[in-house]
Amino acid sequence: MLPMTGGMKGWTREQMAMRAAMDIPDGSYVNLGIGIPELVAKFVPEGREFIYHTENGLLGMGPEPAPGAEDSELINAGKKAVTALPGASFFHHCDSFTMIRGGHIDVCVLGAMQISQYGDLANWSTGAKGAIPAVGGAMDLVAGVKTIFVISQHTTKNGAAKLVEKCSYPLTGKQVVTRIFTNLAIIDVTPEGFRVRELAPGIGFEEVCAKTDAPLLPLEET
Amino acid sequence: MLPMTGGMKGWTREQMAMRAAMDIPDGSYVNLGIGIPELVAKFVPEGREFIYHTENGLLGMGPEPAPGAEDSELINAGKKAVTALPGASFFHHCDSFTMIRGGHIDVCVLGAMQISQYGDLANWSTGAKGAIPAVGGAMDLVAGVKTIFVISQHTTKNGAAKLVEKCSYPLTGKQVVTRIFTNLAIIDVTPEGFRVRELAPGIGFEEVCAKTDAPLLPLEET
Amino acid sequence: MINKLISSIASAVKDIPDGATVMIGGFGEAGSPTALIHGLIDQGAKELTVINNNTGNGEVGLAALIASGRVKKMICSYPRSSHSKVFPELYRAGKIMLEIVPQGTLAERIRAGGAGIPAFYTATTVNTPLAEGKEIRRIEGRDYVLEYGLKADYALIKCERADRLGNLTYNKTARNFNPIMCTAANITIVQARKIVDVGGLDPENVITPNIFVDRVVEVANPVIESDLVAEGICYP
Amino acid sequence: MINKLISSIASAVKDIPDGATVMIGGFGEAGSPTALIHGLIDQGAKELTVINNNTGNGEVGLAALIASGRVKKMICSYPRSSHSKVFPELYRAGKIMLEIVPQGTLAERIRAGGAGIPAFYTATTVNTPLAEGKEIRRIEGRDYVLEYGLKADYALIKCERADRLGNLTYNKTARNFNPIMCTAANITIVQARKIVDVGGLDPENVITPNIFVDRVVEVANPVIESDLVAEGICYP
Repeated sequence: MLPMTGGMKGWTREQMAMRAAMDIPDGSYVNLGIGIPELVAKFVPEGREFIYHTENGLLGMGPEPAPGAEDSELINAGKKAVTALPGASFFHHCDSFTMIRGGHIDVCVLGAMQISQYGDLANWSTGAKGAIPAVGGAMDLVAGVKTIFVISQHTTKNGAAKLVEKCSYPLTGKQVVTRIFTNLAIIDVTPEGFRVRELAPGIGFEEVCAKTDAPLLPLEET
Repeated sequence: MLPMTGGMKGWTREQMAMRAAMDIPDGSYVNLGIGIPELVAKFVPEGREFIYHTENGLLGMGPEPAPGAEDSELINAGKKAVTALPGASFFHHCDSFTMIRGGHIDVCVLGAMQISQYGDLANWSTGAKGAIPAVGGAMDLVAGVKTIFVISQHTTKNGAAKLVEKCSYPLTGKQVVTRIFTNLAIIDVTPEGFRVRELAPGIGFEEVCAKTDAPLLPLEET
Repeated sequence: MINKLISSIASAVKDIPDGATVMIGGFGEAGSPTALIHGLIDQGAKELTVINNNTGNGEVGLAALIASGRVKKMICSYPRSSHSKVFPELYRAGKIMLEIVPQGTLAERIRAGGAGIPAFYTATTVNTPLAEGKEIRRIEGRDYVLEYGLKADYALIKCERADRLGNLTYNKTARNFNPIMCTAANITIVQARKIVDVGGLDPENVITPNIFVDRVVEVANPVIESDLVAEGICYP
Repeated sequence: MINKLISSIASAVKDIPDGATVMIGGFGEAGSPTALIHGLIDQGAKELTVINNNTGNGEVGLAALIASGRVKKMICSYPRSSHSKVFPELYRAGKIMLEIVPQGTLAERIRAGGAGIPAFYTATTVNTPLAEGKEIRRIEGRDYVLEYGLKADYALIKCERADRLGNLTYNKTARNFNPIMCTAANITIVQARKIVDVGGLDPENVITPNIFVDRVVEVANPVIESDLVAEGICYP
């Protein structure tokens, strides 16, 4: 299902996004976080239709406009120019967060700084002194959206684990993450902790374990 | 200022409404209760403009339509056919009560079953056994509107006082009424209690006292 | 392709089970989804809790549903009207329960239910019998009463125009409770006077975005309840 | 005749006093009332508390107001942006206070302020540092945090079209916080791209009914903040 290249090891950003898109049911209302999650929109599987919500007041968000067709008053939550598809609607911030907090969005795909084995998410602040906290809509999204997917590199640029027993950074939400798509594996958050659901090409279970600071359950034989 | 007829005693329903209209400042946002209060709209003083709100979702309500031009989907809170003036807007119930509860309506004119000397209002239920309580928007109006005027006959059909020391009927709101327009007098609710502001033609202070079950302060000499 | 259009009233309401909580839009007859209510009567679900501002007129629409004996409890602000005999009789006979909620609090509770707000404070009803037994809290020198969000299993909605995605617009004061009820029900079922193509509604003027809508049925010439009442019609 | 039109930016903002709490519409530059903000800078009020989702871009608009040293405190959800240097520098220097509020809670607090709801419960921030010191309440098995309504002395708003009564419409995602801020301020001041005759806005499509608006100024060709930032312009 995924395009394979000989000798490839792990997934690219695009492949992580594609793999996440495959796990979103047809007809879902979807909110995509800033960064890699935005790429999900490029990989909607054949025969499925998602409706995209952006928390700054647009349902039915379309792709970025052609160069030169940008409108500074038609943007997404990342403040990038977007388009509105036929059937779209504009609304104010309060109505927008009624959709989020009220449980009307089916799937939200977010980035992460840390995810704990219980599904706790930290993605807004390192908590470091002098850091300027900036939470945006992330806490509302994890509090209100039924299914929270995370797309993230498996480790930080410095090689530190992002999947941990307990988050050291301030939480965005507790027990909120459903599934994690990293460059190495797809991992479910289960009542028993992290469980590998799928390994990226060329990646072994031991390697994922080595790069994860929490117990990891192997693929379930089905 | 009021049209007088020789030998007239007291005010008619229309005159009570007219007198209330005279006390509403130019440019006010006004909500009119069902019954005599609805007549206020017919007596807007020359040179003033009021904007009428009806809690079922219309700002800029106009007079009743010509016979035959009624629209069952354009009604007021009393479920009577009305019109929408140029500059009107339609909105849902929650936005409508944002206007009311949020303190955006300047004046509300209501009917009353009882008003206490402290400005307590009872106008929704006799509290009698078997009575079907029906509150509608009255409690929201008295909780949220800055100035509450009451227009009412001074006594019930049976001659019982409506202006009382303490309401015996269940309250709509406590300390909410600003001014009362009856067929006999205009009476302010002051920190000292009821004070006559103006007597209707042919009506003496003693007569009003006799028909009021609470202390009544006389007209202040000015 | 996402398509929320349903071809018949009967199939739109067929899964409403006994014991369901049903929000019904409208303020009196304005915005009342009378065709859907009649469909619900035909369908037969009973032991319903119904949330509406009123209790219907004559013996059609909501009043007919109540008359059918299938409503266990009404949550409303104003259960009396000049053409409403059905509810008072059942209520006095002890055959239907009533929760009376001020109109603004009813609207706010419905919005809160749809917006993930479980509870809020309001000054409405403070110092009245309707606040009895409720938590009172003093905030910045004024007393407020705690009220809880309201949700429903189903909402029955009337709108003016809809597309197959479920975007809705309304007509004049028939808007009333309909848009907020769309947000507060698990399954929102809409009767639309006209179905338009996707793209046929200006995104600036959509009142209910499609995320809040599950099923749409076209009812091109809806009955006007007061006409039926004037003709003395009883449903069914 | 009710007429809320004001002929100049300067007279529209002239009475904003030192110490005022000012809500400023917009999400980033979209919907930012930049002309009114520049008018406020020219006017000179200081010790302001400003409520906006962000902290402005470059050194124009809200960022310029902050740079002028007249903002004592910011209430916002996201004070960082790729073109925002002004706020971080003042914040790290301890020269400006920050209250960080999640975006949805910020919106709900503003709506609550405008709707006479003094406080409400939300699941957002529960189990995070942003809930520390706040009341937590368990409702139907889930924890919620108590949040309070927000009001302001003034709101500065950008809209697309307005009439002399103060009815407003907006443009696309420039709507954002503007309509709710209109409801939550004592005095709401609007810059409109176009003034239309009374009756020129369809009553079905008015987004902000005139009751929430006090003053309207036409700004036919508003600046686009990102253009100014790209040109390296600093206001004033």
